[in-house]
Amino acid sequence: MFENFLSIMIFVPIIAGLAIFVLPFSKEAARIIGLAVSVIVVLLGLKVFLSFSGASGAFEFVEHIPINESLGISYSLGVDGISILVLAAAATLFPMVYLLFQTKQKGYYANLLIVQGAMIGAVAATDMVLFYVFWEAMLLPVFFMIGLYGGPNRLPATIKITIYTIAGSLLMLASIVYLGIAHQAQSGEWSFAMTNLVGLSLSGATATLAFVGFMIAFAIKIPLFPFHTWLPDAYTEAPTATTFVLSAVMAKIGVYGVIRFVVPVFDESFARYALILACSGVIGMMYCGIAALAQKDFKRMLAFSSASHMGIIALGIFCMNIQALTGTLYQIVAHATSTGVLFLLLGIIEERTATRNIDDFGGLAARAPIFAFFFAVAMLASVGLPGTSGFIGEFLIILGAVKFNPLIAVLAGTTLIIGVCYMLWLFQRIFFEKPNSKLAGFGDLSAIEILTILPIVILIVVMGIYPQPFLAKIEPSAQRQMAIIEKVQHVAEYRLEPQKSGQELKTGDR
Amino acid sequence: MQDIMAILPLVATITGAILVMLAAAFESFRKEGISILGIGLFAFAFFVQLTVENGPPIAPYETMFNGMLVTSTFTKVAGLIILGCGFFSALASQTYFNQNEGFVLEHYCMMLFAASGMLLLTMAAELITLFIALEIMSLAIYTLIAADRRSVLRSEAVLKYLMLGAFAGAFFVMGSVFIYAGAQSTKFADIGRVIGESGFLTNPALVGGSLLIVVALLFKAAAFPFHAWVVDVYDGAPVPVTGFMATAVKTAVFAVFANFLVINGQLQEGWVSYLFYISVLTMFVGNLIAIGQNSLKRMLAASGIVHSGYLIIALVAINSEQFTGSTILFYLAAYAVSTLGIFAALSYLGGEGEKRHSFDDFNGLAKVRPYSAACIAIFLLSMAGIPPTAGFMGKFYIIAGAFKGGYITLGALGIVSSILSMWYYLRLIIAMYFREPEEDFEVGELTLAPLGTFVLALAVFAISFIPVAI
Amino acid sequence: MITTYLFFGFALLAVLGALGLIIFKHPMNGAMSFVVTLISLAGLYALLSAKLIFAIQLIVYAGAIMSLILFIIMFLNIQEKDLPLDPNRWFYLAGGIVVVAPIAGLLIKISKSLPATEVTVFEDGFGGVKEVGQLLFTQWLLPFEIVSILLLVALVGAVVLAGKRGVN
Amino acid sequence: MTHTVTYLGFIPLLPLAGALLIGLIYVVTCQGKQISERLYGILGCVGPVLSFFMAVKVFFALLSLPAEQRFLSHKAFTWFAVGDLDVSMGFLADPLSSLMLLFVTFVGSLIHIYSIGYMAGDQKFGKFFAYLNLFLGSMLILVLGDGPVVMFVGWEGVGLCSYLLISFWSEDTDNVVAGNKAFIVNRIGDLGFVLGMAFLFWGIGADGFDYLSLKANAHNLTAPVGVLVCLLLFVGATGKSAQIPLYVWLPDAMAGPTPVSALIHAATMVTAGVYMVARFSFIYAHVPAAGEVVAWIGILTALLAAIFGMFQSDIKKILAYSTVSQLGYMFAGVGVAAYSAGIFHVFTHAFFKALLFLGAGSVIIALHHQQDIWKMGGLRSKLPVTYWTMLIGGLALAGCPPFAGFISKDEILYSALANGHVGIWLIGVLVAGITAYYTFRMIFVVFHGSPRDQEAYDHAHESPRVMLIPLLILAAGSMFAGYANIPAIFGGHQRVSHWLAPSLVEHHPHSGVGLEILAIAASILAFVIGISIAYRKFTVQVDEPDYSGIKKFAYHKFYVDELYHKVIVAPYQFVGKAISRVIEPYVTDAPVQASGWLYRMCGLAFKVVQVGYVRIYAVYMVIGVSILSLLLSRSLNF
Amino acid sequence: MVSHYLFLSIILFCLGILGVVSRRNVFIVFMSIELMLNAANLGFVSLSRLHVNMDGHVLALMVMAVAAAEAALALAVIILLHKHKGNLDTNIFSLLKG
Repeated sequence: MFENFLSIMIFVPIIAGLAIFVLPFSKEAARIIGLAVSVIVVLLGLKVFLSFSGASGAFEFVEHIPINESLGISYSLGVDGISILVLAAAATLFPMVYLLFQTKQKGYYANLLIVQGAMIGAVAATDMVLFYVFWEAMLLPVFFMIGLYGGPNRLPATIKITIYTIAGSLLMLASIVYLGIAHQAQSGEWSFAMTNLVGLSLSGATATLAFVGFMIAFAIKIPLFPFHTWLPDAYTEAPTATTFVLSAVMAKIGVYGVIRFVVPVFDESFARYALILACSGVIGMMYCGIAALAQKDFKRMLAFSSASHMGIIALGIFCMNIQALTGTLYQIVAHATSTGVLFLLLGIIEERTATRNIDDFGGLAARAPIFAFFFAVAMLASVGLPGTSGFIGEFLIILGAVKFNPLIAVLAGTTLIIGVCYMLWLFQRIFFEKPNSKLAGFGDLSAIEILTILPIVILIVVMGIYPQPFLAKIEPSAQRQMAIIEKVQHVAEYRLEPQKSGQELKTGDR
Repeated sequence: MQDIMAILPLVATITGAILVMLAAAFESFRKEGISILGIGLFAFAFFVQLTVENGPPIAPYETMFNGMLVTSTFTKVAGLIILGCGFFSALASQTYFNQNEGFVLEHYCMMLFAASGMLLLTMAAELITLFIALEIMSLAIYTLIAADRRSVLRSEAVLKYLMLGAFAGAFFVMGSVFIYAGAQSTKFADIGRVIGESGFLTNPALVGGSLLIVVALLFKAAAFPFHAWVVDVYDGAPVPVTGFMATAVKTAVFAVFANFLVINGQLQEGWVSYLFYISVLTMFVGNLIAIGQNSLKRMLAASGIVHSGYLIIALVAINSEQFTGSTILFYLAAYAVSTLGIFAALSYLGGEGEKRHSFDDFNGLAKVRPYSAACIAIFLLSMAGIPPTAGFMGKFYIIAGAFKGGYITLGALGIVSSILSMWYYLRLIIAMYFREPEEDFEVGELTLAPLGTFVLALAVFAISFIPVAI
Repeated sequence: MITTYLFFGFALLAVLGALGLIIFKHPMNGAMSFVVTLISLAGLYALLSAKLIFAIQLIVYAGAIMSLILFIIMFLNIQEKDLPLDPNRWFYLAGGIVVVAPIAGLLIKISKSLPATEVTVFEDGFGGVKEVGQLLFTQWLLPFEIVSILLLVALVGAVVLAGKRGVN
Repeated sequence: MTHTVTYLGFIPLLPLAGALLIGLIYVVTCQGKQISERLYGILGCVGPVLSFFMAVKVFFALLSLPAEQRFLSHKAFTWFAVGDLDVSMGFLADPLSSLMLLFVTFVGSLIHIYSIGYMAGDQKFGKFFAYLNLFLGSMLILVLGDGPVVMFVGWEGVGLCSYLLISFWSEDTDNVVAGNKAFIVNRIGDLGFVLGMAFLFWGIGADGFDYLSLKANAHNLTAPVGVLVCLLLFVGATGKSAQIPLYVWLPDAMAGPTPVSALIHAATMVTAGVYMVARFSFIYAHVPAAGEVVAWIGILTALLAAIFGMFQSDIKKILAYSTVSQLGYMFAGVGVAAYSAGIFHVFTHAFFKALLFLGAGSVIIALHHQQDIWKMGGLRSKLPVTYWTMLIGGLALAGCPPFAGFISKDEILYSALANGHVGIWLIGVLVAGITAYYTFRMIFVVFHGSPRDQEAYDHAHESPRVMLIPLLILAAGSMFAGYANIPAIFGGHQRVSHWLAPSLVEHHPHSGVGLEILAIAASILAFVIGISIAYRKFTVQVDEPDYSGIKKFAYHKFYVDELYHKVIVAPYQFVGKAISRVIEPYVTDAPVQASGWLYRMCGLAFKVVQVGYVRIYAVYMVIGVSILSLLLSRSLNF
Repeated sequence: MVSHYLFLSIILFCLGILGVVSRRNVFIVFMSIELMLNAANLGFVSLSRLHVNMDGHVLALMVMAVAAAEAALALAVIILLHKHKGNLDTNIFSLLKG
């Protein structure tokens, strides 16, 4: 049998997408192709996920084809604990989109397929140039999806997200090139392979600038405060499936990028600026969370909510300890599932009622109990209730944050409160209170919709109750990253002192 | 034998040009025949160029021509790009003149002459040869621009180009005077030897002479502050000619520019700091001009200025010890493919009398002509440097080259500039895809240009896989 | 000694002619004044022992090219009223001088750095038709050849641009 | 030392499974044909009752062990383990949790049974039982969970269920808002809990994050971290157990159906905070300063809530404030390191408070959801069983000897006095008097006198048996539960205290008998004074008084809710609006917008520069050459 | 002195620039450019004298040839322009701008 699962997962969707573009398929045929391909990818993704051992923390499923040998650019793929969950999310979440939404044009499905392939590529790439190629390729389908199929104010939103993210990624390109040069200067040979670049010793102003280049690119994608301003518009105006893709997977790839590239390569700069970045994460969380409460448009509220959560997720990286990092990696998927389901459900509402104004709703719980139940589970996962997937990650992140900086941790902890404030209000306005007469025809989810969403809802619960199998795959790789960072922890001199003495005391006792 | 081989493409081109010229004189040859002949000759010349053996730099007919020509892999590839540009421009012309008036039978003859001038330009190793080659190219292009004598815009464009071009030519000649004063010769080899013996900055005549020559070359390359003509001339010229100018001329000029700078490392070093600022200003001014444009041709012209800026970055970062010029050529190829592609598309989408020219005219094109719109989008993305297109790899190599040469700031500014350029490239994509069509244009029957567009769109991806060493 | 006087004489004439070119309003006057410059330049070439160039300057330049220009000026029958008013001309001229000054300054500075050589007229074949011709057809064969192409291009171009042929 | 028993896990699992089953049935059937309430009722009660029997089994299993080995545990699976952190989904039954287990399952089961009658006819009958089961299951996880993180699962679970149940009748916005408030306020506490856990982990959690490991390592905790951990955990407790400043949600929680109130106030939820402090006694015992804070907050809450309770007119709100007040006692107890006394009060309180709520529910049902005591009166004759059972509950609450409440409350007050906290003791006695006053104010107004609303009175009838039987059982509990821990002075053996000893770290004060008599006498005196004032004022026919001055202030609960709204909620909303309407577009996004605008403006400027005159273009060129020449002649030295 | 010839050459060159910059008549501009070329020719010839090297003469010859070619085309363009507007003011040819 074939071995190169990753390549297949990348290129089957892309080729299928291009084929849909070029060949005269009907809308319905395109949807079926999309569904079939995404199911294939899910199966392959599951295969990869299940046969991934992760025990060594090294790359598995490695593929390597040199492209430009003199510059060390190659087509190399691989999966390790850092990427496995993101990969799984990118691989498995897509069939829902095809099942739930059917009223779009065929180009829509083509774009979805391409964006999936590109995202899987970005996650699986272990060569920086290749990563960059997929990273940019991710954006284009989104650009077209928002611009072609988005809401009434889609144009400004499209321009903003595109210019903003491309600006960021071009800065990253400069940094990538710099890394290649640095490798050439230090070892005499060009290389853009992650495994080689990790060994670079980077210091000085230019290295810091390169670090900033990377960070800005990822900060825009994640998005970190204050680079989040494209997000509310884009998420709101984008068609639901796109918003789903953006929030559930694409933003996570930003986080993944920081962990994969910034942390090990720019260890020193990273440790030096971790506090600032952590502050940015926390401020973003609070800022967006508070802003979410004031929204009238539920998609916009969810957009802010998503941004708010991304702040916390990103914080986990900057805390520089194993718990927080693992928490982040776990939360990537947890948030993907919860926020994904929320966006999908709200998308269904939007499709049925053609309104996004929260004030137009009320009493849906009575009309659509299953709908309300699914929504509630996702909402609870989103606010981090124990027993749902959202808790594990958030808890680990806050736990790690306490070690990093108690003040940050306290502020980060307010996500527990801020999250419920707007979520409960949203739930109240849509599902509780007096039924709105305008929604008289609103029925419950159809069987297909239930069967589509149910697996994710179950996953949310399973991941909350039995996360260890996932964590076991993540941890060895995360430990490797931490081993790199720990060497340079001395530059970050703002750790909690009492804890340190406590630890010392304890070791003294032994 | 090698001598013949080395200049065989040049001979082929010139012969072809004369052939077309003669053919045009016969009444029996009409437009279609001439077009096929022109296209075929370009293709022929291209293949001749392709089959020329490449190797270390050689001076063909050294005894006879006294070392005034040099061919190398660099000139070969530059020639390939030029002839490729000519071929696709010829394809575009064929279609363009199906629905636009102003065709003269000498069109292809002039294109071939221009191409031969360019080929000479890439090979020239002596200043006055270079000047003559430059003039052959320029005069042919002037003629191409203004061939439609009924259009005042064409005449205005040629006025601007001719006047300023001749003005710059005068600077070039004056520069040659001073080089002659400093080096007692105008041959690159001698100049290089003199610089090697007595240094560059210690020889004022050489410095002053190179200043004027660089100015003239910067003018042809449309660098700030010698860029002002570009927008108007490109705007006024017929679409295929604009495409030809934007690509082939640029290729030839940058090839000769690089050749001139690598005469000796000291010469290049002496100019680096100035070229540094010029490239930065060129990029940013180009962007600022482009952002304000409503006409697609003008925008593309302004973006051409920006791309010249990038190419000057590459010139700054040249390593004159081991000059291969691969970065420059790769970028030129990438740029040429996408620019030609757009102009080829424009030449059949423009409709009668170039009715479709402003951004608004392209509104909703994707709904009317999805494949053309997709191709144009690909070209624009390549120009913007979005992977996996050739434009991306070109930019990548240029930035890498700049960084490697230690010009971190320059590379970074190049990046900033390409961020700025996203704006207007996206604008066209947005117009094509996200806006509603206002007016439907009648477009002539499908001819060769769409085919060319399609091939170029594929080339955008294919080229990106050519490995280049920095 | 006489060469010095001749030089200054021709130089003065050349500069005056050039000034006339850029100052006279009517192109006809300008052209006539330019002819003066061209002829004085020919004189200077003679002083520099460039016999062939001297001849060609007179025959080709002052003769042929200028005749052509004059012919065209008269052919177009340019009237006083057709001329641009250009009230800003003096302003541009003044500004131009300011702008050009650094260029002139640099170039003059450079030419001062060149070795100083007295100009004496060579009696031998320097600059003669034979000598220059030998050089032209041996060492400078290539430029000579491609000039022919240039002229061909110019010829065809001129025909295309100004010819009477109907547009296809 | 610990024994592994797998059935421990089933205790919380049974109600949870019930919740899942009922929930599924409900969701599937609610749109179409509904299944009978009887089936729901049976399904709903099976889980809790079975859990109760297993709790009893656990109790006896523990009893059969020597005192210092009374730890049964079951580690179901590793929940999550990262680095040093190793959290198991484990359950621990020790004396403390088994005691909690017993009364939680017992009272919980009774409330379930009672609900069958109370909720009869409700549209969302099945859903209600699903929630109730979930609630109980969460509480059991909280109690049984081995380690703070597992406890937190239940901790948040009960918070969620309280939200779901308070906003159960969700058509009414007020109910939903009350539910939201409960959840949000609880979340504030939970933040403290989470942070406390985190600090605890970094302090001593590396060798195991379950109670026994933590207890073994507790001496390694440095003082500042210890104080921090204690206070943060207590923040969690104030949220869950409605202490100052987070008590505000509990009175509003009355919006839910009455059995829910009973469940929240008696068996589950609010007792969690006390349980948690007792659970962490091994830390609190090391940091008396933190205990002092806990005690003072507790007693002040007791006082404040008692004052509020004096002026309420909603029968459930009176009971709610009484709960807050009693919880204050419990915290005073655990705060002064009398953990067993605090837990014992939790135990007795469960009985009489459940009784009172269920009794109140019975009254409310009888009067068709009338909750205002000033619309009741004279119900003694119409609802005799309810009256007598509520009277017993009231006596227990008011601290009438020898009812359960007296014994447990006295234990706390005595401990406070004995440990030297005279101030706390004094306030405690005062609160005891006030408690007696408002309890009997309620009972007298509701059951004595003549009816104030004749029509409602006429339609009132005694509740069905399924509701009355739990009342009777609870009444018995309220009367006799105190005997489990009769202090030595009355010849008792303090069985509960001894039972709990292995789980707790406490030092029993050994002060003189005189002090103990003083404490008892003061309590009795306070009770007598309180009840007599109430008797004088409210056995006669009175209508709702028009409060003024300080009374009005108290009637409006010192305007604390309004204050919170003004100081926290409104500014929060304002900030939200400000961010989304002003800061986001004009500050955060401004640089982005401005740069775009500037770019386009510069573009327009360059349109002007491209004048189209060839001469000007030549001028540009010459200027360029000129500048280059200038620079060159500067840099060339010759 | 050869440098005097060079000075003259530079002066003529600069006068040519001035002509291009300050005049709007196409003829004058064109002749100014011719003036600049002539200035360069003077330079070549005088330097040829300086170096005693006849390359300069050849160069001057070539430049003259180019100038002639340019003149042919430029005059054709001038005729073309005159046909369009009947006027040779460069400023009236400013339809392409912005």
